[in-house]
Amino acid sequence: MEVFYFSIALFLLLNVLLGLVRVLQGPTPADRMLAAQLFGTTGVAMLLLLAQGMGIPALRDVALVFALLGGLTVVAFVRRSWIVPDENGER
Amino acid sequence: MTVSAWVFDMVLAAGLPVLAWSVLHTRDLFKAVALFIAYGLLIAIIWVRLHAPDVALAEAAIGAGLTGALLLDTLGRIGSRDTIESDASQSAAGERDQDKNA
Amino acid sequence: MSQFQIYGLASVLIFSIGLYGFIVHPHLVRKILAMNIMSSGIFLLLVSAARRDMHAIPDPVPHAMVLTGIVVSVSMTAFALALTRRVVAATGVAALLWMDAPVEAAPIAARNDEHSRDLDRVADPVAADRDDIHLSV
Amino acid sequence: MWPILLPLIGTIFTFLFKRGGAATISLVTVSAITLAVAGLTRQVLQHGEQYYAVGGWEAPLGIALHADGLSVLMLIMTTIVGASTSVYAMGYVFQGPRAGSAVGGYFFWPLWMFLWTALNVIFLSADIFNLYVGLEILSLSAVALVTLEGKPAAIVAGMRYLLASFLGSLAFLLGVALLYTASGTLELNSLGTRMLSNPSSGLALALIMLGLALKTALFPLHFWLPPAHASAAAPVSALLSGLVVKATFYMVLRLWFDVFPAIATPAVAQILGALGAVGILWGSILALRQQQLKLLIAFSTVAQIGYLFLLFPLSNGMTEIGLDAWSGGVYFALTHACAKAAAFMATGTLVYALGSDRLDDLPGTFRRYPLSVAAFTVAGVNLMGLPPSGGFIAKWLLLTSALNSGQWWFAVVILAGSLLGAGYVFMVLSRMLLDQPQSIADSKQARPVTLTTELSALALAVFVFVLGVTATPLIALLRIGAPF
Amino acid sequence: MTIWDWLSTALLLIGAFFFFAGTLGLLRFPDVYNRLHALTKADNVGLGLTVLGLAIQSGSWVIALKLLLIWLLVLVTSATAAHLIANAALYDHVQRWRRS
Amino acid sequence: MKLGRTRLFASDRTVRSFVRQGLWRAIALALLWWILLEGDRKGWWYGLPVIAAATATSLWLAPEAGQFWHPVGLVRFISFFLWQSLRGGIDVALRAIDPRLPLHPQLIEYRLRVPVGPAQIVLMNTISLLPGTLSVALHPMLLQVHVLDGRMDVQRSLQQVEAVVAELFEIAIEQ
Repeated sequence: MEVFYFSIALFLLLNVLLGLVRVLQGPTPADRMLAAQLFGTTGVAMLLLLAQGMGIPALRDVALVFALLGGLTVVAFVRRSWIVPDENGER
Repeated sequence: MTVSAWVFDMVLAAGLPVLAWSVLHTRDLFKAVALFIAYGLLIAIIWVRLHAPDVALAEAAIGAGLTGALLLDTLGRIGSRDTIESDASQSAAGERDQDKNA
Repeated sequence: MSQFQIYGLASVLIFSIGLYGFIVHPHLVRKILAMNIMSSGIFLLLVSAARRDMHAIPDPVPHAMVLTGIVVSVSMTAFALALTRRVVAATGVAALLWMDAPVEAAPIAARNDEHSRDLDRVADPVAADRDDIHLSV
Repeated sequence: MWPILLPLIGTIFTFLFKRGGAATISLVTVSAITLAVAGLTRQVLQHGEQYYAVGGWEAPLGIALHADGLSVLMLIMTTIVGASTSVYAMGYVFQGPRAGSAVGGYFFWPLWMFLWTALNVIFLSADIFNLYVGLEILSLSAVALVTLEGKPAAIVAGMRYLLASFLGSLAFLLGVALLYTASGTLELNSLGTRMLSNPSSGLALALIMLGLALKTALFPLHFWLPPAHASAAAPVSALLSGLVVKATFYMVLRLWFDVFPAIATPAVAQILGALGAVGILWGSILALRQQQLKLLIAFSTVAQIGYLFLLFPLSNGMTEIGLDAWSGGVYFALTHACAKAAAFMATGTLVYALGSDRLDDLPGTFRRYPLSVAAFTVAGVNLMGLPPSGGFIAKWLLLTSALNSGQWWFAVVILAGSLLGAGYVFMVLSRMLLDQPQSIADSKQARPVTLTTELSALALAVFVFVLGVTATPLIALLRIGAPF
Repeated sequence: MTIWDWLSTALLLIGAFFFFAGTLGLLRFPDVYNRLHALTKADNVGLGLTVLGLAIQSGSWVIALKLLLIWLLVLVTSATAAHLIANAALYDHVQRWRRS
Repeated sequence: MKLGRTRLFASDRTVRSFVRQGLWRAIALALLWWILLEGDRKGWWYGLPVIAAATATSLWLAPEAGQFWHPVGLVRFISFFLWQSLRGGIDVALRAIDPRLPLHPQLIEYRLRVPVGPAQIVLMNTISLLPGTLSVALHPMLLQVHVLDGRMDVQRSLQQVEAVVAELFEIAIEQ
């Protein structure tokens, strides 16, 4: 079964690397952020597969952090980077 | 180590330098930061493969997450154009044009 | 190839890529990214060395070192980014361009930024006296 | 343990009370640290080298501390320079980014206490990774202190300093990683015994030396130092030139003699010595060409750092001659710390008073600010290496070991450096003592200064002469646990 | 292999297919708004199926619950993130693609 | 602080509801802790103080009693959501692998019937995961929705979703 888990994880990894093409192509900053989000979701799946494949339960906690992280990055991006608040703090 | 795990490692290890290179050599800084976040997550998966889940946890949370957020915040303030390079090339082009006119 | 060899090789590559990027790019944010990449290369070397013996339990010391290192490098990055903003506010450029050119203290960018406002407010003769540094090195 | 813990506690409290009482808290901390260092000194004098595992955790995961004569001497140096700088800073007017509200002054105290923590961590560490952590804290707080001044020049200089020291830290860390991979230990002593001469250790030596040389501003890696030291606030410049550079030099010394003797060949030592020699000449010549007072002193620091590195070729062979060179180098660091800090403090007072740090604006200062001029003069005597200053003893030890070991060219460099040093010191002094009509010092434009600043600088400068007298017991202390 | 193993294998395979479809959509769809559809929906289903397949194999209720919790977390964050990105894109006047 | 206390403990009834809130939250957090530690028994030693602290923090930050979801509504919502999001995934996956790329995107406006508040937020997020719809901007009573295929009857399915969400929050909406 481990071989199978690793194969699926490998497939997902290739998927992510493919998705990075979108970061390179853009064209808008939003498109680039999408890929980061893709990395979040797919990373969670990969980590869960590895947790079972490698027999390390702690990896599920890492997956949990990944899950939180995708959202956090997008929020940071939208609020702070893309649309910069002007003097009044309004968008 | 099974073959699929070995291939997984190879793909990770090959993808990382490529990603590092593109972080440092893409034109747009914003693109570089987005790639850098992806880079951090890839590193976190490598820590997992090297049986260091504690390091992976720290890397994902503060290495990729916090650093990424800080970088995005900074770019929001100072703009994401790599101004120095583009300004230099623009002024060089301008000079060339002037030469032509003269 | 064992994991140690695979990732050890990758770590050397990454460190070199980071060093090269650090040297060729003048933009400060890019330099900071390069630093992070370089340090991740070192961390990778340490953690993969801890995995040299694939069947033993990994050595915990490098893990502790890398954990500390990650915290250190994040705080360094945060500080460097904050300083970058102040450099931009003070000189209008996100790079250390004026090695020997005196800066006409005219903050071009980020007029509304609090730092540049503070610069305008400096009324003290010593502070206002721009000691432009000429380095003849 | 206490020398590290006390400044850390001081950091926290000065940060909490930065708007009131920070200076008082610092003074209390300084006294407490003085007591702790005195206690440790007594222990080392009576019982020799001390080892201590924090919280009872043994290496490798715990934090191991170690104190011998060298580290105790460094602690004493830090305490003396630190105490007088603290007194000086109480009377100094900080030019923060928000001029008038002295924000720079508020943050000076916690940052300075943090810097002190880092210094003591470095001096007491018995393991190489702790050294790395100390190094990072050191650069972080040092850069933050430089940028306190808030002027564009200070910010840009701070940024350059940050990048340089970050690069140095990375080289150092990579070296540490290589060492650990090769030997499986982080402890300095066991690293030294397990050191084998192979390419990996050689690379580690090169990387660590490169990183530390960058941080110590050894020629030609000194480019970041003059702008950073010259554009910082006066007490900060004193700390940077006096202590921070010495801490990284201490690390070079420690690692060279404790960890690397197996692979540190005479050839490498000669390279370090040659760079030091070029640094002496180059730094002195550039100091002579400066028109700005603080920049001149900063370039003088570059020159004086060169002397420190002469120790490596001169002490090679580890004989009695080598021991002289070793003690001479360390004593040079000690006296230079006091003299250079005093010089920066004295000139800082004058720069504040005149509102300018141009040499041409100095005339007449001797009449209005005699104490500061005296402090600079006394410190200058040490920089030249004239008796009876401590600098003379240090240079004498270096000079005799150069002649005794047959490396006369280093003796020539030492003498030439002294002459050039005399040149730039007199260049400043002659302007200060010039009696010129309509000088800034005599006009109403010149500001009054506090007695605290003038006296603390003078006291530290005079202390250099005390170091000249007390050389014998101090060098005896230094030899406790010496690598020879 | 038991029937559960077969089921788990099938779920993981289908889940991987959904991830692939999501990436394909990310690359092929013409504008940000459409790509957001592809990414959020397909990847969430993919993750859901993966979680289900792994939960079957985990052999413990608590672990199954934890996997479910992680999935829920991803659902909430990705829905919020998708909305935020779409909202910012609209505000920033990112052109919508129309079939001509 | 004083003001808050007087308001919180104005009457016996509020005290009782406050305590009940705290109990419910503590139970929920304990469950969460149990799941996170994967049933590890040793974790309770430091788990209990953590749970107590977390409960106190949550009561301090949000002292108002949260609304309980209607149980039948919750079951309906979950089953509806799971089924529809599976459909949504299949729909978009098929469009992504279809070589002709069958997209007919449109930006439509949908007049909301549920009131401003948590119900609208839940609705907004749910819509983003359902077949062919993505909420783009939320105005007080109007939702802008991006639709993958404008030829589908989106208005009707949106009304369906809204009905399910309304039932979850026990809100009566006119049909």
